[in-house]
Amino acid sequence: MPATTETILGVFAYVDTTVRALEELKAKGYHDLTVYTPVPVHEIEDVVERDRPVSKVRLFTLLGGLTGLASGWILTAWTSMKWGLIVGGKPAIGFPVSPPYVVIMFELMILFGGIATLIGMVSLGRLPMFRPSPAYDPRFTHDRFGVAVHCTPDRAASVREILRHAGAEEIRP
Amino acid sequence: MGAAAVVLLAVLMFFAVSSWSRQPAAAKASVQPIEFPHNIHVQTYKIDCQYCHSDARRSEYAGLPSVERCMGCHKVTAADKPEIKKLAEFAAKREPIPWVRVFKVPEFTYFPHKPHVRAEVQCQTCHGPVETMTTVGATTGPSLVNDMLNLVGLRPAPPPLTMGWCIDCHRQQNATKGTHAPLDCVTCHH
Amino acid sequence: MSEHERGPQPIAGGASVAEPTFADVNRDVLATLRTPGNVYFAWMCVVGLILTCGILAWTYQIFYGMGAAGKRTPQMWAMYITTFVFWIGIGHAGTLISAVLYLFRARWRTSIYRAAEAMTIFAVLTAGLFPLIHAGRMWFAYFLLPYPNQRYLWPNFKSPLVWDVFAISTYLSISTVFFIVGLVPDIAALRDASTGWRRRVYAMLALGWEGTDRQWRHYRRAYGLFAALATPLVLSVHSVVSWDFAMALVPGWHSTLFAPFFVDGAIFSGFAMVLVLIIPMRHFFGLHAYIRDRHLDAMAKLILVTGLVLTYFYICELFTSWYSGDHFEKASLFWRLTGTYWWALGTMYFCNCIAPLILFWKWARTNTVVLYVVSILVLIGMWFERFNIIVPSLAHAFYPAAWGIYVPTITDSTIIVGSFAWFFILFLGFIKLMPSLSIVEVKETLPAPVKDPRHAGHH
Amino acid sequence: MNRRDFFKIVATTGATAAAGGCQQATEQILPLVVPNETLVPGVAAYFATVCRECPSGCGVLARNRDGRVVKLEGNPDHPVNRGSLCARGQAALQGLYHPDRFAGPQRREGAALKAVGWDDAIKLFGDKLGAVRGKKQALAVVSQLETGSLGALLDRWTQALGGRARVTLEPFGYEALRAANRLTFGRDAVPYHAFEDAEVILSFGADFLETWVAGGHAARGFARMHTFRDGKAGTFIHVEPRQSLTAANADEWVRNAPGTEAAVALAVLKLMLDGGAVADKRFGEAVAGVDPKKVAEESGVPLETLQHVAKAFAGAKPGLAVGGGVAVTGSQATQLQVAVNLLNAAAGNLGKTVRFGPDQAYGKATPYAEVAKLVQAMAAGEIEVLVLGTAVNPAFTLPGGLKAADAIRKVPFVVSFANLPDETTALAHLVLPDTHWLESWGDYAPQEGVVGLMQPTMKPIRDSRPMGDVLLAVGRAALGTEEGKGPLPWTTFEQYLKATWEPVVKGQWEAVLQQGGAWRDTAVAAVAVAPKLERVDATPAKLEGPADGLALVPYPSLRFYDGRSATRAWLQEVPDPITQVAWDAWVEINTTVASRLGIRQGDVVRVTSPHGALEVPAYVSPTIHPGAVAIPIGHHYAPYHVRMKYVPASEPTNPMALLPAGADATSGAPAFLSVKVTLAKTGARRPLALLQATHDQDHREIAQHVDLARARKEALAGAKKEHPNLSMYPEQQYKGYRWGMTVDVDACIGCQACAVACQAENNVPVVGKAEAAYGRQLHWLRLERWAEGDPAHPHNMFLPMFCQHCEVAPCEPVCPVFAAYRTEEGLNGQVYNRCVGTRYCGNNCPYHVRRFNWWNYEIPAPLDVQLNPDVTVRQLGVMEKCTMCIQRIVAGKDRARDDKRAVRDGDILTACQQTCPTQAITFGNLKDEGSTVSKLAHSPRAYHVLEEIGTRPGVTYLRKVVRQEPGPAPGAGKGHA
Repeated sequence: MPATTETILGVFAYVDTTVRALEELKAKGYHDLTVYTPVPVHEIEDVVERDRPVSKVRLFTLLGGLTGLASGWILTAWTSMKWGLIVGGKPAIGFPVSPPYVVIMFELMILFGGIATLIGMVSLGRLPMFRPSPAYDPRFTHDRFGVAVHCTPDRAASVREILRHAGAEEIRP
Repeated sequence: MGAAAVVLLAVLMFFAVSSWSRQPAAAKASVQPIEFPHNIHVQTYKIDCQYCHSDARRSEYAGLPSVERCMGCHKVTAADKPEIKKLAEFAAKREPIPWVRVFKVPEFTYFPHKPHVRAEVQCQTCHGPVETMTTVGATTGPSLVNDMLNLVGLRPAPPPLTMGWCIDCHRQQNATKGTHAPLDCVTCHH
Repeated sequence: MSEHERGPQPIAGGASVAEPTFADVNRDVLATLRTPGNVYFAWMCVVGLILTCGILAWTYQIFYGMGAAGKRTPQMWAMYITTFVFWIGIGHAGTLISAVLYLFRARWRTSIYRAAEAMTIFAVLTAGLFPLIHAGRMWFAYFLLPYPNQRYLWPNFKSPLVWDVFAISTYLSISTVFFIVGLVPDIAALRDASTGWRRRVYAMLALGWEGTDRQWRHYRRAYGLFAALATPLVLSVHSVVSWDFAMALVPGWHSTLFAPFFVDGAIFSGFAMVLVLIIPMRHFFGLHAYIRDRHLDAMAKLILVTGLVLTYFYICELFTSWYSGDHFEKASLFWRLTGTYWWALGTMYFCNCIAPLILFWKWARTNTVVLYVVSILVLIGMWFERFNIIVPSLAHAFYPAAWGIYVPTITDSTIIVGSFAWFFILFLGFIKLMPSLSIVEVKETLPAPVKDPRHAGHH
Repeated sequence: MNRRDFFKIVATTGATAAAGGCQQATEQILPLVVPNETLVPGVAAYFATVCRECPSGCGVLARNRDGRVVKLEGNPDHPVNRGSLCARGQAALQGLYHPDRFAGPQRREGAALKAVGWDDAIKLFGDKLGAVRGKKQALAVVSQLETGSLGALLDRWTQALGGRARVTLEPFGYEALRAANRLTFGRDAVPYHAFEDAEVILSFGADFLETWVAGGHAARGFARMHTFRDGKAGTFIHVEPRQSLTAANADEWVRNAPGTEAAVALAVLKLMLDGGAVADKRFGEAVAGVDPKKVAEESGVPLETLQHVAKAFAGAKPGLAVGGGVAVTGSQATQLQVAVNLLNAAAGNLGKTVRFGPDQAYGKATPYAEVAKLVQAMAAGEIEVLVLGTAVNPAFTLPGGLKAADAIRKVPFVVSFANLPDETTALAHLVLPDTHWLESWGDYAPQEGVVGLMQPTMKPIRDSRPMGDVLLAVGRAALGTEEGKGPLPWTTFEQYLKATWEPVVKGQWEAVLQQGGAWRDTAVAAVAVAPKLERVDATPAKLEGPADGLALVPYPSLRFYDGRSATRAWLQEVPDPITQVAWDAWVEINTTVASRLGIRQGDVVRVTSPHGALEVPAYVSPTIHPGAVAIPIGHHYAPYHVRMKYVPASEPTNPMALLPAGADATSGAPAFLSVKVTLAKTGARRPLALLQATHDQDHREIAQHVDLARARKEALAGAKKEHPNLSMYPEQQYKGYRWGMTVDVDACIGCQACAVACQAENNVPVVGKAEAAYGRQLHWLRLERWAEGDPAHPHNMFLPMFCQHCEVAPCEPVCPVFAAYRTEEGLNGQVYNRCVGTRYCGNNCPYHVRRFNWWNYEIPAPLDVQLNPDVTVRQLGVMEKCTMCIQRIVAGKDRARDDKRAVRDGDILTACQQTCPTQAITFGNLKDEGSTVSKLAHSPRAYHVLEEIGTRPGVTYLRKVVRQEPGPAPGAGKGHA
């Protein structure tokens, strides 16, 4: 990628025009795109997500869950050994685990898993963002779709052409 | 999540504070009716603790010397000193000296001196180096402060007379000396 | 606000209206956040007043002791735990709708799940108060939390009450996360639609959401995972709560039936509460375009089904305790049916088994008045179900010498009424500060503006 | 040592003990001015003295901690009670520390009593005495039964001042008994009844397990004779119209029509003669006119019953017949006692189970006739100065018909030595509070050959002085003599006492003081019936009042005696064992009568006799004879009970108010059974505080029984097989001791002593009527009566229920903070300061023995001084329960360690076990095979309450041994709540 890039934004009112724009851009070898949508739309996703790996969030979840499970086991077992008090005529701790402690382990698994997922989503999604990206337009949370193309200045013209042809309401800059 | 955390923290703090207000307060080193220098009695005159605190070996309380016992020596010894004059007054009026309590375990804790003396525990182990003190001061009893200090890994200043501290000693004694220092809750809490 | 003035105006009375467009969604949802009118503030005042009474009553109880509440030997537990379980039950619908129905791809959930989730969180916050209200020395309630202390003392993880602590705090946290994650894109929309301080606040909460493809990608994956986690959780929480009883020895409590029994009851009462909240909301905010009769119909069906399942459980309960041949169980059962509290049992059977049957008829399922009445009855019935489990069983347990009758006092009644006030004040606050309808998910269910008329000629 | 010091120590320690876990102010420690050898702060010292709560004169040991008495225990050396102590004795402490105690001398000014200095008071008293000295018979002295030095001094004093002969006022004089002994044996005495040696006891209304002849020894004797031991057990037959506690303990309770006891007794004798069991013809003359059939009709006792009773009694070697409880003392009282004497004589029990020689103190009480005379004299205005000793309350305890209160009002100057306000001090002009007996020197001879010595067990907590000292001072002032001269030379009563004891102790003062008195065996005097016997009149007692009325059966309360103990809150809150009613009086009405009159339990009923009326709530009972209603004697409240909101202010409800002045013609005994009353609903309701929901076990076998034959067979077979506990979990291992307890249901007579002892030992607060009625009483130990068979004629079993210290305890695992847990020594620990108050354990305890502190219970000063410093005073919001006196266990182990040995059997006694008159409770180490407790725990009669739940309790009960199986039990779920 050359040192200087500029971002050209096309604002669309309809899905089909957006999809058409994306198809053409990809065909012409423009892959550095950012698509803004008020809601996830299947047609658009199909085009964008094509040849992209699945989100890594699930790894976070898995690890979080396992951590929770382990810490639940350790907490219950370790604290029962502190005094080894007998209640209800049953030993302080059973092997591999006293049945009642399973509940604690389960709850902690869910808790840690959930929190880990949140962290995963936030970090992978580059959130929080403190200043809006240059191409952003408030209408994208409303009812408009946006396609931002990052390209070298010399190819800007052709990008504009593609967007216009696809049926963009507005093209900036 | 954040909301939950905040709520949880707020609730926790509320209990913590309200519970702390229910904790037995510890007596500060306060002004005694008579300025009694332990260091002189112990170091200069080599008087054994149990000579004055003679109940320690046979009772729950260590006990304080009777005015008569004080006067036993002080009829002559340092009889001219102002503090001793105070003592003499009490003796004359046949009134007890209203000493201010310094060491105090909470009401729900039963601490007998006798078995500890029997087990040859040094007074200083719990009361600190009294022999070096002029006025004895202590902070005792479990308190939120101690708990919090512990939370961040700091122990409260010894000897705190807190439960954990008692337990440490009992466990360590049993481990090393093979004694039978009780660890049953109800031994002290009944 | 959007300038788009097209699209039909919502018509009151729930008559069917044309599908709104994306723009309508924004407009109508944002409309719910307009500065409220006097009616709203009047409601706030009433609820606030009741809440104050509740707080005063609790203060009195803390100061003078549990004796202020009507508890006694043998009813060491009574209305507080009853209401605690009730609220936990209410707290089940939200996550169920947003998680389970999400996994089942039940699209009708979208327009109600936001309100339901809010309800869940507030219900759990309300329920969470009761263990404290109930504890004899609530200022020491933090003993139940596992925190390191110089005494080396830890909670007893064998005790169902400690399980509760973990289950409920986990449930609260996960539900809150779920709720907030769902809110982010909507808040972004609010941010872009509002100005001034509101904009600044929303901007902060929106975490700079822009709806880029990358954000959506991880967002949707994460959302699915949350749902996957929340589903077992939602089922576990009420099971754990039911074990407070099932783990005990008391005749009438000691039953393996309790976990599924409680979970079903929870969903039952949860949906009833959702209806109780949704129906007025749709009326006052004119959201008939989004909360359509088919939504009510779907929920009514769920209430009907869970109600029938509950009836089945009631029969099981009676049968097992009779068939067990255990003298204590049988005596307890017989007394619950014939003893002092027979009327409570009757109320429960009517409200939970008979009343919902009307929902077999379609007209009833779409008639808001009928639905509302049935929902209220269900809530009453479910409160009494918990009452019947706790109080009469204890009244007639193992030891005849200690049999006795519990009588409520002003104090505990006031506190319980106050808890409802607390719940409603939270909910009323919410609907004016946050979109009580999910902008994004509603849009998802709408047909996206697919065709561009101008380009029609090209194909 | 110096009084003031002790008082200060008392103050401080008391205060801190009561503070519970709450915020502490900086406190002071007050050392002694002069070291005291007998008292080490923090170590308990025991002082022997004599209990003066009733004329029994049991020996007690007062446990003194830091200068204050915190607990009373029976003196094991004392021949009367041998270590046991009844509920009233245990509650004596509440008299000592009573909040209403007079702070000092009081003088009447107008309506109210105003404080006055001792000197002025004594001067005033002296002047008045001086004024009446000349006049004959103008001075009267009334005291309780004082058989020791104080009595002698009083007589001497009265004589010196020219007063009337002293009157010892004991409301229950048992004069019919004395009169009968005069008639049959020519001996005016109350003999010693050796219950322990009898094979069969036949009682005609003698409530000897409650108050009869105030026999401190009776319960123990009865237990010795009646409790199943190595295959043997005596039989007890009781004849009474009402199911009293004694009747409830009888193997056969014969319900007769009120007033027909004499007839029944004579009929039994007649049948014995007819049966040829008795050869001596003289008895024939005595019962010549008796026709058993007629008696059977009159009394409603079937002839067959009379016959087999006669048979059983004749067969006994030896038997014992006793009769004439207060409740059946009417116009035929003397005939009854004569009949009883004849029965004993005929069965050859004289000298065996009926022993003259060791005569009981009651024989020395002033006859009722004398008392009546004095009252008349007062009414006539002949008495100018009336001196009333402590614990005498004529305005309350004398029959209403006598109008004693009005008579006292006529006396110009009334001096009372009572230290508590009562109905009589309300009429006194001068109150000179006597020291409580726990603060006093003195002595008391409960029977011939036994003299208990009393010593001050602590310094007086109020500005009171010993009656003796005051009388000596006043006497001298009045006589104008000075110390060392004249008839009253002694400075103090203590001096006088020591002087009189010198010849007895011969220098061994300390030893005698420690032993608690001096006793020797008294030879049994031979007695014989007169050669010629009068024919005994068998007509039933004459009852005054409407023909359709119901016979009033007023009976002395087990808890309050004649009313002198009613001011003790402990006794008010511990329920009457039969009715389980706490905090109120009641009128017991038969079910049929009640339904006829439309009276429900708790309805306030107006009971009207020819001599007065009272309003009391109704207690509907299936057991009492339809022709009778019963009201317990002596119920009234102390002012502070009302002040503390324990009870609403209510009218006194003492049935004495309904009785006539008249007496039994032959003996002159006050006629208690002498009126018929009418009942009328007032419309008001005053629900009773019933502490037991139902007496019906609902087939749950909480209290179990086994019939004698089977018990014998099993006893011969030896210890029962222990089937191993099936469990997924390893058995708990006990490194050191394993504490356990056994309770013999066969021995327990339901006297409530254990319940009160527990309350005293463990700082159990009193909650008051409303709270107790609502199931919020805090008793760690409750005594239950379980009834089986025909409700009108049930088999009763008494069962003390307290924490069972389960090995698989339901309360433990549910506690979120380990406040309830299993100790290393097999106890079920409860850590108050850890408790959060979730009350889960309380729900999950199948026995419902866990108590919750619903409020912060205020203990009015100076009652807080009594609090046991070794036991935490629980704060609001915590659970509590029986700890098996853990503080005593700790102390016991400490003592054992001092002499470097393990704890031996009997080293540790729990409070309940220590006080039990029948030794029904045994505590010890279950791991030690030799210990009594483990032997009992393996006895064939052993069982666990609610065993099928699988809690595996550490407390084992022993089945009651019944003579025959009870009939069908009433249906399930009946009669509760």
